[in-house]
Amino acid sequence: MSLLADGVTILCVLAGLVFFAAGTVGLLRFPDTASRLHALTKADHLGLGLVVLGLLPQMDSLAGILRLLAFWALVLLASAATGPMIARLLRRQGGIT
Amino acid sequence: MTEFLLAAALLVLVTVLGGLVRVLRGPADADRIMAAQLLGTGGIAALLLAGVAMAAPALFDLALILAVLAAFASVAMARLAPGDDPREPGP
Amino acid sequence: MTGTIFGLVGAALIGIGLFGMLVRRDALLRILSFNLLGGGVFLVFGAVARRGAGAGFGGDPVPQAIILTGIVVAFAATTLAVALVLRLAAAKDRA
Amino acid sequence: MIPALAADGLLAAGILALALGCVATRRAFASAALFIAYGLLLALAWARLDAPDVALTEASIGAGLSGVLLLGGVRRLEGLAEPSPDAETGPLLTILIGIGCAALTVAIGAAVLLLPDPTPSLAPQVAANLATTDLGNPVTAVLMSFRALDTLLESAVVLLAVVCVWALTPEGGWGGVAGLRQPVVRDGPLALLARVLPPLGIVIAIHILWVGADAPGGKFQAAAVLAAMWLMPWMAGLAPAPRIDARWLRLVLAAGPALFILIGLGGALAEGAFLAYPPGWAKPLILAIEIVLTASIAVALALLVMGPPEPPR
Repeated sequence: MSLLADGVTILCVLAGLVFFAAGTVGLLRFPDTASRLHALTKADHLGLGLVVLGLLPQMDSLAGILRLLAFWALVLLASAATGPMIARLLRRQGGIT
Repeated sequence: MTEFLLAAALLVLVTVLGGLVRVLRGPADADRIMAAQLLGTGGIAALLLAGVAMAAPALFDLALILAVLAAFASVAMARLAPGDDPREPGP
Repeated sequence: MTGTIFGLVGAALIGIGLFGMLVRRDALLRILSFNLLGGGVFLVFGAVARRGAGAGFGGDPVPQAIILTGIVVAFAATTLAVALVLRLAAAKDRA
Repeated sequence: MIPALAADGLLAAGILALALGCVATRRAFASAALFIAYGLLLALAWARLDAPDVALTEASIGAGLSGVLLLGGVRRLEGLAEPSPDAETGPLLTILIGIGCAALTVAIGAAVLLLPDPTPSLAPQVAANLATTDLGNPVTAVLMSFRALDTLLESAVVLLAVVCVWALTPEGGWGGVAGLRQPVVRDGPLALLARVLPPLGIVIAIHILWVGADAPGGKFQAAAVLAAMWLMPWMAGLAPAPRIDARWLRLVLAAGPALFILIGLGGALAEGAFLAYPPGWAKPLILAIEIVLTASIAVALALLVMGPPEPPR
């Protein structure tokens, strides 16, 4: 059981790391700001989501699980709200034509 | 397991710190806001990983504050950036 | 080791903050530099606190509490400075 | 050992790069954005220094509120006529100042390296006396019991700052609504977040305040989160700022320091020393002060970010 839980943790956290790395690479390498915004939102949602998912089996109480999920919800909410705001800012500043 | 989680926390830190280049160079204000946001998310992920690895609930609380304040700061950055008019409907 | 590293970072921040305060002419950037300087002072003090770890604590709690107080007071001073700058600019604007 | 060292080195490099960027960037908005990112990393550095209470304070006040204050200042300055900028510092002077600052850094760095290890510490005394306060968090014990006078004066300083900021009200604005009037945003992402985030944030603030007795956390951090949760709908125009001559506002602002002083005077009568807590009463009294002081400081912090009232145009 513990072995299975640890396996899930390792897999999910590794996948999360890949998304964080992808987000950074996208942020650094994509040519224009709009596509960088695209890359960033993926890293935010999926990177942290997978890390949270991976940590769930390590929790020994329901409260801990709910708390972890709350983090994800919070970041998801913030990222979902700021994404359009950044896009609008970009358009007004002339980044997207 | 502890070592794996700590190493993962370190790796998250490495990747999001790479994004610092974007905060420093821009060029657009939006780039800086995004990179700061990624730094916040990465910081939260690193704190969660380290918090579970070291069984330190204090790190969870720090991550919680970081999540709320990062959301607040990102919104403020997008709202207060020059040229933004909040009355205009979103895209 | 951690204490030494961040103590040195604090020393560097003091230098960077002072440089910004003296060289930049934009009033808001000077206030910001003052905050960098303050952060450096707190970090040096934090390094002292870390060296004072003992009795089961990760650091000496007395300097930590004083740093915490200092951050709040620095924020209060910053708000006053920003308000002064804005008032000054508004006065010039009207003149 | 090696990963810890690598994490410290990375954080140190990131903090220094962002600080240099803050000072070197041409545009004020970019500097303020860098400052927020810098505060984020500094909070992680405090966590590495085993100072979680300071980390929470830095994240909430240092990065969050200060950053937003500076952003707001930048934004408001843009709306005003450009004050004739002073000439930029000349290259020779810049180099001289740079050399001076570098020398200062080297001197302080040397002092850090020459610190005795371990330094003289009050940690044993705190540990020995922690039981008398019934608190589990040594930093809260220092703030509320061993050095309570400092904390009382600090809450007075915050109140004084509010008074000073209000004193900068332009002619004809006195008694008006604090800060600039924010345009109302009824829908869109800003309005959504301004409605959904505050309830969550208030729960988190209460949690941080409550655990503060025994774990890292406490009134300043909780107050900063509460202030941010008020500023959020304020920025969206959904929660108008209060009039600064409102009686309830002044009552809330003064309640925390006033209760602190009253309990301190009570200690002087009962125990013969100002701010001494009667045995067995330390924890309930400290909690009472913390709760009321949280409300006062939260309102004060929010008002400080909003700024003085503007006269009607």
